[in-house]
Amino acid sequence: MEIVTTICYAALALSGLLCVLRLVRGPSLADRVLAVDTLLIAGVAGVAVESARTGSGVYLDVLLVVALVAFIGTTAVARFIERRGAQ
Amino acid sequence: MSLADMASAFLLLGGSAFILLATAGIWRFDDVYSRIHAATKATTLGVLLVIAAALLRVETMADSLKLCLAAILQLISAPVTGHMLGRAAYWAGTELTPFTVIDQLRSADIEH
Amino acid sequence: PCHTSRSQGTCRPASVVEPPAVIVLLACHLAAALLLPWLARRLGKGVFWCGALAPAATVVWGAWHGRSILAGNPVVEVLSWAPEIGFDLRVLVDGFALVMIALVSGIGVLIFAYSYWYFREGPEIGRFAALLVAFSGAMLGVVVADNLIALFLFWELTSITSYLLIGFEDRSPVARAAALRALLITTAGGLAMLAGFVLLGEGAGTYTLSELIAAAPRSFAAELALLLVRFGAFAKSAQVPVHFRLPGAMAAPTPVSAYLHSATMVKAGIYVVARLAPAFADVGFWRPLVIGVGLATMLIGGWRALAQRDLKLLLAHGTVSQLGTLMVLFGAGVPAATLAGAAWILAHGAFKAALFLVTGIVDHQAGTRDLAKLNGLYRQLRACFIVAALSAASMAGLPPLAGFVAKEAAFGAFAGAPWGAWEWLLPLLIAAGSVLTFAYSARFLWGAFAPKDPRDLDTAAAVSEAAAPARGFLAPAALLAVFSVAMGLAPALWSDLVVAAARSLDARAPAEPLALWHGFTPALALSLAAIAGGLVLWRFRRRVAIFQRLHRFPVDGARLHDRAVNEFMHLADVLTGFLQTGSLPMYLVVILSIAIVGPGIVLAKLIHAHPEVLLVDRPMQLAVALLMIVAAILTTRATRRMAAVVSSYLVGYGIAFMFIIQGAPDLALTQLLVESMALVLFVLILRHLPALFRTHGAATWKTTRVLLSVAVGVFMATAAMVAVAARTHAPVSQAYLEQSVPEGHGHNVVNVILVDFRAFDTFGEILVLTVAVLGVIGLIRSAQRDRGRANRPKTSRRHYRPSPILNGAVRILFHTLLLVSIVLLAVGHDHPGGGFIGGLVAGSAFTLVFLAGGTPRARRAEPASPELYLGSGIMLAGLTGAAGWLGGDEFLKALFFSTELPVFGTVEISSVLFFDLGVYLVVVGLVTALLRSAGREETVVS
Amino acid sequence: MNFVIPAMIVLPVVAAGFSIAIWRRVRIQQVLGVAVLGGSVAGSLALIFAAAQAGPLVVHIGGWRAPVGITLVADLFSSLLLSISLITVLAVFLFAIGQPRYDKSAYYFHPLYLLLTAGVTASFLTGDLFNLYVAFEVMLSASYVLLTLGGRRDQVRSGMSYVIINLAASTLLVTTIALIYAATGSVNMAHVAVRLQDLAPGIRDLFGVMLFITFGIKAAIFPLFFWLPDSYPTAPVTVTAVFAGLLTKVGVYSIIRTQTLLFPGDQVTTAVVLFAAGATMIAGVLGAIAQDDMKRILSFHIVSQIGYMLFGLGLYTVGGVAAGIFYMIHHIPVKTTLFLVSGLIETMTGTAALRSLGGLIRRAPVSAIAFLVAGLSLAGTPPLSGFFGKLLLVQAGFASGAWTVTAVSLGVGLLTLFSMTKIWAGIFWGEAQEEPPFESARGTGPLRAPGLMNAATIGLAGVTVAIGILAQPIWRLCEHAARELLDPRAAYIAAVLGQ
Amino acid sequence: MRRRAAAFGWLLFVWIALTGSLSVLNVALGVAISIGLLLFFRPAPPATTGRFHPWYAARFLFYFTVKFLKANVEVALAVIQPERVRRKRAIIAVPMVGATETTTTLLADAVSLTPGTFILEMRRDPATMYVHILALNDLREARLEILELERRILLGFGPPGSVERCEELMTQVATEPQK
Amino acid sequence: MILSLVVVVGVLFGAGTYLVLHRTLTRVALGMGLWTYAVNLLLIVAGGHAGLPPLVNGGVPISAYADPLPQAMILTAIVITFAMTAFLLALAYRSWTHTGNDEAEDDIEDRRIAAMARERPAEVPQAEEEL
Ligand code: NA
Ligand code: NA
Repeated sequence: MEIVTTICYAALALSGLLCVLRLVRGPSLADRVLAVDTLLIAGVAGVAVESARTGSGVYLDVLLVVALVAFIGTTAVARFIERRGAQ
Repeated sequence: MSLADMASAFLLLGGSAFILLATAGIWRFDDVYSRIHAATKATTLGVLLVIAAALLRVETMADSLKLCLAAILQLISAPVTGHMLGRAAYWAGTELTPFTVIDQLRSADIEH
Repeated sequence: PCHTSRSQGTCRPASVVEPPAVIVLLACHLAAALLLPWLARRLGKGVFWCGALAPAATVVWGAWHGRSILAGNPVVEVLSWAPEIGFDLRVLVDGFALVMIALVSGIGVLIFAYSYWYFREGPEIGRFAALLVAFSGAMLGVVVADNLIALFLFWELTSITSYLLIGFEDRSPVARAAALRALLITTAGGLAMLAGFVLLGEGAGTYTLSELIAAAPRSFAAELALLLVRFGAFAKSAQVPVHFRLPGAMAAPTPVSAYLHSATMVKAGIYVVARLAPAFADVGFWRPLVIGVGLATMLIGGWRALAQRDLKLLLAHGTVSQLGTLMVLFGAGVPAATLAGAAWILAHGAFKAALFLVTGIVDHQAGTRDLAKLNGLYRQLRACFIVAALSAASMAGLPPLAGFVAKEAAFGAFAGAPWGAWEWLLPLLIAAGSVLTFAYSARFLWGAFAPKDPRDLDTAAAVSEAAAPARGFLAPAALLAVFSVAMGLAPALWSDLVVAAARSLDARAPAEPLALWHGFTPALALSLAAIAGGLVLWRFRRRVAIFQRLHRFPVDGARLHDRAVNEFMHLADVLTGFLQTGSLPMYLVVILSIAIVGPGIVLAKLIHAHPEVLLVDRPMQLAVALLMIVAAILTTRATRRMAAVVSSYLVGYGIAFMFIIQGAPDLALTQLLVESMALVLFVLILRHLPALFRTHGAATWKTTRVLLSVAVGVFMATAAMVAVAARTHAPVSQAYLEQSVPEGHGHNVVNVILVDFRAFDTFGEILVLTVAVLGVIGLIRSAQRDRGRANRPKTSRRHYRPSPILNGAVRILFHTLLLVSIVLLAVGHDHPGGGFIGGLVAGSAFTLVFLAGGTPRARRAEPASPELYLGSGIMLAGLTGAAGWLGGDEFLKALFFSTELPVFGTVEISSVLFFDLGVYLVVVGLVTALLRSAGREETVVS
Repeated sequence: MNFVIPAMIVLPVVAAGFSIAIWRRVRIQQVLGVAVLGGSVAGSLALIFAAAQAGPLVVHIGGWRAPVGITLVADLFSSLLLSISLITVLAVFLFAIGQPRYDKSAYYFHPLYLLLTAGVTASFLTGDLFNLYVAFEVMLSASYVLLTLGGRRDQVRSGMSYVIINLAASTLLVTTIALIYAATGSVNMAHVAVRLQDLAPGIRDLFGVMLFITFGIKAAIFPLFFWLPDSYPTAPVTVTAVFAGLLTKVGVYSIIRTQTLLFPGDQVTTAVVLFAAGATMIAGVLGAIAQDDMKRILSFHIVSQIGYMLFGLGLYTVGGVAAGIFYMIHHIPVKTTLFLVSGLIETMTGTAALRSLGGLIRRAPVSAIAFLVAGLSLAGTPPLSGFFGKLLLVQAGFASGAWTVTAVSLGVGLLTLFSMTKIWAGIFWGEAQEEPPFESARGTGPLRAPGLMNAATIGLAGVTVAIGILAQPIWRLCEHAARELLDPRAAYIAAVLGQ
Repeated sequence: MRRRAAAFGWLLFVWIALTGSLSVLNVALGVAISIGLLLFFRPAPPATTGRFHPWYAARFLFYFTVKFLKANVEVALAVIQPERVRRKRAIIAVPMVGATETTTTLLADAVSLTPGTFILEMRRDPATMYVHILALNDLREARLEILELERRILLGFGPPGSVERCEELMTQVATEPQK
Repeated sequence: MILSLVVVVGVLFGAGTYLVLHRTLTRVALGMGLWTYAVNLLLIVAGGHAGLPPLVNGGVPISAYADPLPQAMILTAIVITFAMTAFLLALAYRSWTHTGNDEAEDDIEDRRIAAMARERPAEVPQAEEEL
């Protein structure tokens, strides 16, 4: 199990790296937000992996909240983009 | 290692792989709309798989429910996120890739 | 050792008079000062008579106790004020004080009487009378105080009241400037004096003047102190080089000039020197300084008087000269000179006040006091002329008047002083001063009353007619002139007083009575020589005036003073302009530089302390750390507002994940939720602001910024390492982990800390939240309020189109999220969650509704007003805390109830839940308020 | 006292909560506010008597004994400052109630004011470093909001500087607390004081200097004061008045508290403090002389007088510290009175610019008297409170041989007087140099302000007279307080940790 | 009302599951809180509700799951070989029934989660959605595919008559001349 | 002591400082945010090594848990900073309604005095008569 989760973490870290690259590159605000959103989803996955690893439910609230927060954040910025134009 | 654990491990690997794939799409696709495709589908699947893996491992009812809620939330939010972002980008004038063959929204908007 | 009569008083503290009459008299002055402005509304000019009551009472008191005091039994009174600071209202009235009281209160009464005639009715009479009586009281205090601090108190009060009196005619810039000059100079001197007093007092261990004089301490500190005290005295008594302040003070109404600037206040410095000289004249360079300054003042004042056209200025310069003489006489510390000084000070008070009063009458009746315009008024103003002639003669030192008697005493005072040539040089120099005095006395009399040669006359504006003044108007001056005559003709009248005064200052003073005729002595010769010299000078008066006009002294003190003040103000401008740039980034650069340079110096010495260093203790830390670093740098490099926000948002998520890794689920939850609320808020605000950051500032500025940032970063990281390495004890949080379950009834230690162990922090924190929200609402409301008025900038107003998809999603999630938030609140004590997190989740639900449907939809979703949430949240938290008192325990003591209910079974409830509920309500109020105010213009078009 | 000490924080808070909930009902808020503040004043006076008799009073919040829980400590030092602060707060509140124009933007004024008071009270009473940070934040956040409540352009501009600089200072504060926790594992001040003794002296110095600078920003010492004169004058006058009296003094309080309790007798900081004291006095007074607006002049004087308070600490003798405390007690009501006078003048004429005013001695004698008393007290004229403050400092300074700073303090006194005369001559004497902006400033008839405003101002001016008259008993208390401060092991630490 | 009852049931379930206690007190509390929430907070005006057919709903769920997995494989392939989708991006207008909010949301979710499509915009009068397509092979087929998805949703969740309208639309699209 | 955390603390402080030293309130608010992250991380560092979440159950030794006190303090700091950020943003908005931007302008009165300092003081006029 440890090996599996380590591989998972590595994959998620790589995902994170790709997201960061997109964040740096842009070019539009929508791209950046998409990158952050995806990064957060990767985070959700990471927390889920941790829960699967330990079988503990301590971080499940976090899992729920990260997903919620990603949703709110992205929607909010989407509204901003819609109002203010491409950046 | 129990069967549940085996399944769990399998789901974990699959889920992570999909997420990696999705982010690769975000990096590789050529316009924001295409990237949204990658972000709203592959990641959702990936997360669902990982959550399923966790479901196999957690013990209490509350924990399972929390995982389910998270899955539902993800299922509901991912498409909405994609829609909201895509729509915003579109109305904000974010360029479509030149390989876009048809844009019926533009023509409808002009008619309007 | 109580060998002086003065210190006899202090050696018998039991002889305190009951009731403390002098202190009561002082209080009467104060009371009068407070009452007169109100009385003036009814009585008009009559208040001057009321004002006169206070000094009159003092005179009566003095007359009553005079015999006893003169017999060597001073009156001592003490009103304890702050003895541990060395400050008591300690009063000692001895012979010299009695002389001063005669001047202060005696002339004071006359001045009030004179003022009644001098002023026209007007709304400001009350203020003037009040100030005058306040001054009178302050001056009385100066001369009776036997405590250094009390003396300083009254001293400063005379400065302040004189400032207000000189500037009484406040519309005149000249008066204002003169008032300021007088104040600055006397206060500067006063502060020097205070420093001196403190040094003396601390050195001698007593602030009682008489004890100090008796002890006469000798030390470097004492010498320094005496120097400082003399500065104060010189400044007050208009000695060189600040003699210019006295003529300037003539801008005041004439009663003020007569009272403050001839009879009383300017003698305060003389008074202090007179008190100290007998004990300290041998110390250091006391005599050279005091005598040198006094002589210079005497000669310069007298010389300048000869060139004045304004009668008041003439008298003022004359006063300067006389003050110089007094300084010499009292400051020499020679017993006979002290006696002569006591005589001179009384004589001067009588003639100079009279002359001022006459000048005021002339001015009042003729409309000018320019001697080049007054022509032959002796006919119309005959009585005035007589009074002036007698007084001027006394001033000139003509027999048989008081001035002559005093001068005789002075000329003989230095005989036998063991100072070599000075023994005869000093009388000669004083005689030279008398030559000048004679000349300007003549000039005054001539200038005010004589018919003039056209060469001396400003023919165009000449005044040859004036109505005779009312009898009452002249009476005070006349009375003073009578004194001058009487004191000259019958020295025995005041001889006892003068002798007692001198002996109270210096027990060695001769008991020799004053006399008009001493026989043919060197003093008489000097007197005659002075008169002769004066006549010669008067003969050449035009040449003297022309000479003075052509050869002005290159330095004009007043001008120099004003320039110094201006230069100083310019310096203040320059320094302030340099320091106070008004630029926020500049301020921050300074503040942050100080904040790291200061501690940085200390830190540099500590770097050797190496803690055991690990790169990471969980591998994911590295990944998250890298993410955070990249995102942080992206934030700094962003050129667009929103891009910067999104990058920093990522840093926030990074730290949330770091919290997870570190084992802090509550923190991670809070961080995530707060971060998303902040993002929403940024979106709501930034939709108005320009997309791009404006770039400005030079490259050097950017370099500064980068360098300082690097320095701050390095400092903080280093400080962190050093501090962690310094840890010597286990943290107190061990106790939290141990007591959380048994004592705090909760498994989630962080939550137990928040709502129980350290609930008081949380209590403060919700206050901060509430306050900030009120601020947000207030600011945005204020913007809305002046939307109609101001031409506020326009932004692109693309309206939000609702999305049915988002709406649908929100409808599904909304209630569930609210329920989850309540669950988080309820289980927070044992699991991750609690009031904050619960409230934020509920807030997220409202935020979603808002994002889907704008403000109207959000309002619909959540009917109560934010203020209600916020207010009731605070109250609930506060009252739950107060419930701790109900249990007879401390504030915020958690209470647990556990009961058996029929259907429900065991019900356990803790007051901390209500506390947490208060927190929850505040957070909900926060979110709804932010959405309502910041999201206000989010209108929906469908 | 278990009740009184926390109640002085909690009651204003609960009243504020109620006021927020009924935010439109202004009259109720006013009555409630007066009642609560009056009660607090009474409570604080009771604290002085209790603390003078029994030594530092300690309340363990929630029943958790130090160092586990948060403790509130009322020793003589904090009780004295608390009393005078609350008296001032009450006077300003009455002044605010008396103001004629009721502005709708001030809906939240009363609760914010009460919360500000609660923050100040908590800052004086808390015995916990982190809780001190929280209390500061309550006080400061209320001050941010009160400063910008009107939303005027100059308020927003100055509000930005004020808020940002204070936030920077708060960040430094919490950073320092984090470092102290890292080194000692505690945040209870008494406990930290004990544990700091086990650390190397160097690291103590590090914390000492950091805390001094942090609180120095809040206290507006040289060269960290720039924000103050730019921001204070723009606020509504009641706000400026209460800021002027209180906020920086809380900074000074914290400097004195932390330096004496946590870093007793550290040479480094003492030298730094003395230097900062002198420089602060001079920089502040020079700034004041350069100004042309009453409120700005007064604001610079705040800075200058912070120097006096630090001077007392820098001497680090019982006499010096006690003199510093006395000076603080004097300064709070006096500075507030002066700002209230400027408020009266602004209320009556619409401006406080010297160029636009003149001759008010004839038109507004009450303001003139109040200004004269307070201004002279500020300049140190006997027998007003400021004189005793100055005298005590000079005595202590000479006793310690601190010649230079003592001389500076005397010279600055003269300059203070000079700048008071500038206001006096500019507003109460003479005629306006410039056409005043408002009609009311132009006439010649008497100007009237509402009675309550006048009464509050005169009442507070009376406090400076009273402090002068009661110099002896107040000095005794200050000396007692200073003795406790300089021997924390015997007093403060023993009371908190119960040894 | 039915909808409310369902919501209440769901909330009570969540409460009990999350608090993990079946005690009388806890259930009573859950009931009270759930009712309170539903009564006090109403985020949107009541919407029209459809009829729920469990059988068709289950069928839809299966259909959708398959499509969802396929979609992901396709996106995965596209990521690996972007050339596969390069020249085929499109935004197409698809007519829709949009019977209730629930069906619309479900449709949007479904469309967004299935092969290479997501909804860019949605309009009423006439109800149309604009769908971004990653790889458009045939316009008519693409439209029909989405309409088929809606039909299956309407079967499971739609009000009476909506399925028929959807089928009408499908014929209309199928017979419309290709551009 | 975890080096990676300390480095992040330093970087965040540095980046925060860089942003705070701007006139634009948006940047300043973000900089303040970075500072707070830095402080929070610093508190974590002050608390020592990572550990179990402090949800105590019997059976686990106390030393295994993460230090809860810094966590509670961080929570407070997070919330306070959020409140302040909200207020700063409102201030930015209000500034925009006045000036069209959210930049901190220089103080007018200070600039006036600095300008005055560049001029020479006015000459004192010669007194009329020798006053
Ligand atoms: Na402050
Ligand atoms: Na003026």
